Amino acid sequence: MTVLSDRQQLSYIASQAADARLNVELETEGMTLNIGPQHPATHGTLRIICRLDGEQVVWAEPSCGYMHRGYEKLTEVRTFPQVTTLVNRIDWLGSFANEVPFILAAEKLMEIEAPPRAQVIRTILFELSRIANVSLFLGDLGVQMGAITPVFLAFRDREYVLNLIEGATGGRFHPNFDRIGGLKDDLPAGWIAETKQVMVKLREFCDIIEDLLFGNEIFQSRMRGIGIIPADVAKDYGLSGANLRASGVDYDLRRDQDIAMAWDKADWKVWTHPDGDSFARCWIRLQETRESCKIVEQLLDQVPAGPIMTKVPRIIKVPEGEAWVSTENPLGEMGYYVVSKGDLGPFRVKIRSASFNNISIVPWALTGVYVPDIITILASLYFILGDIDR
Amino acid sequence: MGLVDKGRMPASLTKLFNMSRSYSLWVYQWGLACCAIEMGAAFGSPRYDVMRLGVIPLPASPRQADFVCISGTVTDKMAPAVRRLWEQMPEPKYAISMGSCANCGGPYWDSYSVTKGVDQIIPIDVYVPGCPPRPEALLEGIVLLQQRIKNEDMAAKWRGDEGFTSLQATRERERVAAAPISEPANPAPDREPIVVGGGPIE
Amino acid sequence: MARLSDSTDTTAEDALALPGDGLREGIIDDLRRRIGDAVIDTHIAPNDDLWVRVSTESWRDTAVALKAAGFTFFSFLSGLDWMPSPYGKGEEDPTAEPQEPDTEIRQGVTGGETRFQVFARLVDLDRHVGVTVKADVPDDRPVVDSWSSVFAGANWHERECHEMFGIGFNGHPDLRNMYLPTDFEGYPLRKDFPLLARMIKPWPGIVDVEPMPAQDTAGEGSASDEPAGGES
Amino acid sequence: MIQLAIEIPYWGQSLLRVLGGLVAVLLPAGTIVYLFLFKMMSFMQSRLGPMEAGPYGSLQLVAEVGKWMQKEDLAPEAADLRIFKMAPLIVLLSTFLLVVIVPFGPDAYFTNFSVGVFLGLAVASVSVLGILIAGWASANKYSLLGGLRAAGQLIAYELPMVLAVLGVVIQAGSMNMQEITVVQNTGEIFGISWFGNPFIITQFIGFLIFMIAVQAELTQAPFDMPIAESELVSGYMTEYSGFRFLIFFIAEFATAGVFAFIASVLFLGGWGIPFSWFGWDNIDQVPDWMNLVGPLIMFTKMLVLTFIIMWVRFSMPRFREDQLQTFAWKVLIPLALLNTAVTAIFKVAL
Repeated sequence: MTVLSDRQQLSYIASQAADARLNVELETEGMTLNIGPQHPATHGTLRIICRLDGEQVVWAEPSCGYMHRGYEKLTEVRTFPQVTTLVNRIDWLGSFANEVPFILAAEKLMEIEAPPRAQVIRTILFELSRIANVSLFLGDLGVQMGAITPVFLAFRDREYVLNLIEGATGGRFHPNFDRIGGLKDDLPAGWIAETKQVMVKLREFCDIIEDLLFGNEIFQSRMRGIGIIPADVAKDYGLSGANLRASGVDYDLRRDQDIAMAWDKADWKVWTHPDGDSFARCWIRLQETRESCKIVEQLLDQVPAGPIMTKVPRIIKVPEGEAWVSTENPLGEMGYYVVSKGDLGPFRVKIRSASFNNISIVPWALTGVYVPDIITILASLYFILGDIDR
Repeated sequence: MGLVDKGRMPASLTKLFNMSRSYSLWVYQWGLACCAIEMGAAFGSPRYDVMRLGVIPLPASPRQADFVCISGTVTDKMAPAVRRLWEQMPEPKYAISMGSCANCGGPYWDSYSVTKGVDQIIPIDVYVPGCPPRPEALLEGIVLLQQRIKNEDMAAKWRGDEGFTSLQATRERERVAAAPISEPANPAPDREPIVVGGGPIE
Repeated sequence: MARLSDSTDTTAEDALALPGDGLREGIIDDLRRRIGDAVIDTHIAPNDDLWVRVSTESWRDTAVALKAAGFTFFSFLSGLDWMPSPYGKGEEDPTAEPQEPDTEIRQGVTGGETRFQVFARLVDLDRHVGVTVKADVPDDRPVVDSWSSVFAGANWHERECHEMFGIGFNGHPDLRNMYLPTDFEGYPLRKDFPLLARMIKPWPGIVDVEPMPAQDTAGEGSASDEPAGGES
Repeated sequence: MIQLAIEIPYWGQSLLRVLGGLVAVLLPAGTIVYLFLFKMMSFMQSRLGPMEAGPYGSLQLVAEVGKWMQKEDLAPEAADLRIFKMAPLIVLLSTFLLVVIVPFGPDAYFTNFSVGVFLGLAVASVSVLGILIAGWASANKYSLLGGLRAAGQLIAYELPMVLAVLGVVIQAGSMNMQEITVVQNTGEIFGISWFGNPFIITQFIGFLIFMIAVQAELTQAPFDMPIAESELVSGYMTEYSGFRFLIFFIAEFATAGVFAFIASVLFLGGWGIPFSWFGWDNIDQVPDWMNLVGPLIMFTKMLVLTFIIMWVRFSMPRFREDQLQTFAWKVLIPLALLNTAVTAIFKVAL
């Protein structure tokens, strides 16, 4: 893992600025390219308007809103249980992970806590949805770079994880399994043994992707040294998750805050990378998938007996107050600022989604870059449209 | 094609054209929301491989596509883009509306920025209910679309007056037209969309 | 950019030494020293969270001060509308008797005078502590200073807050609409912005609530076991 | 052409040549599209590939052609219509011109130029014009980018191809494709002569450079910047629909087949049966039945080489534009020059 020296990073940033200015003297008339709402590279309906000079991007501006469904307005007219149904469609790949922070915020307001068994199962399902999310990212990375085959590997191994989630919760990837105070019901019999086998398969998948894709020289030459984001710029824009850890910031919400989940029961490692380039971001997500497999395997042996749900009144009225809970979602830090006035439904829910901040750095990151690198940087930042537009 | 317009194509040739159109459906890679992941699972995963049905997800531009699968929420800002992409597709084109967001606005029925159903924008052939529908449901939708294409009356389609009419409907209309006046003429069934699992189509 | 080395005060170092929520007291004292009486009200949830309400004029100085104090991670910035919605709460509790909609504006944790408030959250990644900063937005002229020169990430958040609440940010490079089409009139997240679909037809999922015949009404009220608007 | 009992009038011979040309181009294109694009790609990705149309999807090609004939042929309103419609024909034309020089048997050949290789390489660059015209005429920013990239790439990779072939021509001592075939099958290396001397052994570097250059000429996976699906939607083919797109689609795979023919002639011993040459010394001693066996041998060698091309296409990610150019100018061309020099030295010294 050759470490890009500081000199290289600074020279890259300087070259970015220089390239953009270089073309002014040649006064070549630029072309405005519209990577429109329908584009194979954007995972959905993100539109990027960029002004090109030849193949180089002089100015780029994403235009969002094509998937804006008005979540924060809808949460104000729904009761608490209904909001979880709505909320797990924000980041539609790791969707169990969306419900957990909202439910924890509601539980914090009601000063109740899920029983230990529910906490461990929540953490296991959280990590399973992370594996499902990031494994598709690893496959999709290949398609962005032009290799068609890795995405089929990713979908094949993702199906095992989806079978597990469906076995436990009934829904492939919109489970709606979380309740305020615990879980909907318990794990089916034999689920734990089956999960262990699937984790072995997922580790093999990570090894295959590592030498099929990450070991490929063309892939490395396309990813290394592209889209370098230094640590303080990342913090300024509020990048979170693997994008932040790839710039060398050792910050992971699963370890750095005490929250009613069971991450502290397993020992696992937070990976960081000093380079901050596209390769680092993808490499960290690959290592995090392996860590998630490790967490799930360890937690599976420690699922305590006991009830699955605490005593919660049938009609839930969350007492008045405000609470902020954020967890380390597959895309980054997702948090909910829930304001409640003691009614059936929340008064206001501010949804802090990870991709919104991750994509706000695109105008800074894309200046002075070649057209193919737009796709590389976007692929490595890894966003989901529902997360950006809410 | 002249022959097709005047509707005098021999039945066997129509059957051959319909069969070839139904077995080589090209669809271009375009997903909107969570249903796009289930569509991706249907198009791009070995378990629900859609290429074995003859649907080839290779092209990336609407110009080379035969049918489009609207998978996900169509918001008001996205509606003109959907309409434009529909018009860019060459003529014998079909559309599958996948997921309850595309069918009728789904869980966002009361949102201020979601179009309640994509059929307000483009004509839809098959509706696949579900949020998100399983990849098998999408495969069933595709099989129903293929059945529909096999029984389609190309002449009516090329004349472009009534949208989709099946061969049986045309023969029924011709039989009625040829029959003596005494028989009451029943109008050709207009376009009634198929809902997946909604019973066999003729 | 180089970290602003706050060489002036020494208490920041010993603030770290305080156990538990001493850390948050230390932060508040450090903030009071930097921006003086601009800090109007603070609220500490021990070992959990920290709210600070500052005056509207010193909204931008708070950002500069907190960034100097080590809160370099910009989490989010958004608005709050404290007026209860004139169209009801969407889901009334079927068991409670219907009250008349109260129109009294009651602010949240750290109080406030005006209907609108703008709030943001900053996190110090080294000490693993976050602070939520709030400021009132005057009702007559809803404009606040922009944070985009302090935190580059605030640019998009302020554009979204502008189009959703109508709060202006002076000093912001381009306050165009973030999500809504340019010709969208009205500010959706304001409580008096109606959801038309709900006006026309009530939510199809409302189950008409009548007690189960066998159920003794003495128990927990006459609610059917499936509460109206429960998990659908 | 084949000297049958009856004397074929001149127009008969040219008719046979035209039919032969069509078969030599469209048959490989059809088998490649079905066998490799549909079936092999699917089996590589552990799925089945088209199974509905006919047993095991064998009639998929019939369905494809049948459907593409019914498609509406759109042309963007701002496009330069005449050139827009002409572009795919130019690309297909260059494929037909290329197949003219390939010998399929001692007498089964279209033309027997004494400078066949030279003509082949000259004609190979005509397809660049077709692609550039397609990119420029379809008034679409993505196709413009695709067309320009294609122009830069194809020119950059023609040089290594020519130099790689130079090594073969020096060793064979002639540019006539028939003689190259005969020299490969009659020669021997260090005394072992039972399997002849196919140039893939002595010219292995040349073979590698040629195959890489062919991969780039076909704008395929590691070098598919012009049709980069994930960036330029589908490059210069974005605006094409209906039958015109089918011509582009066929031309793409037909060129792959024809380049595989040329590579098998230059490096794998052409129509000679791999391990048995029955001791013929020159072209006249070869019996007539070889005119029937030759095309079959050529077809199998073409399938082997196309398998390699497609295998690389379906599994490699894509170069970036400038990496592609530096790879051609700074790596392939010096290597090819070195290879030519070494071959010349061996030729003179031995």
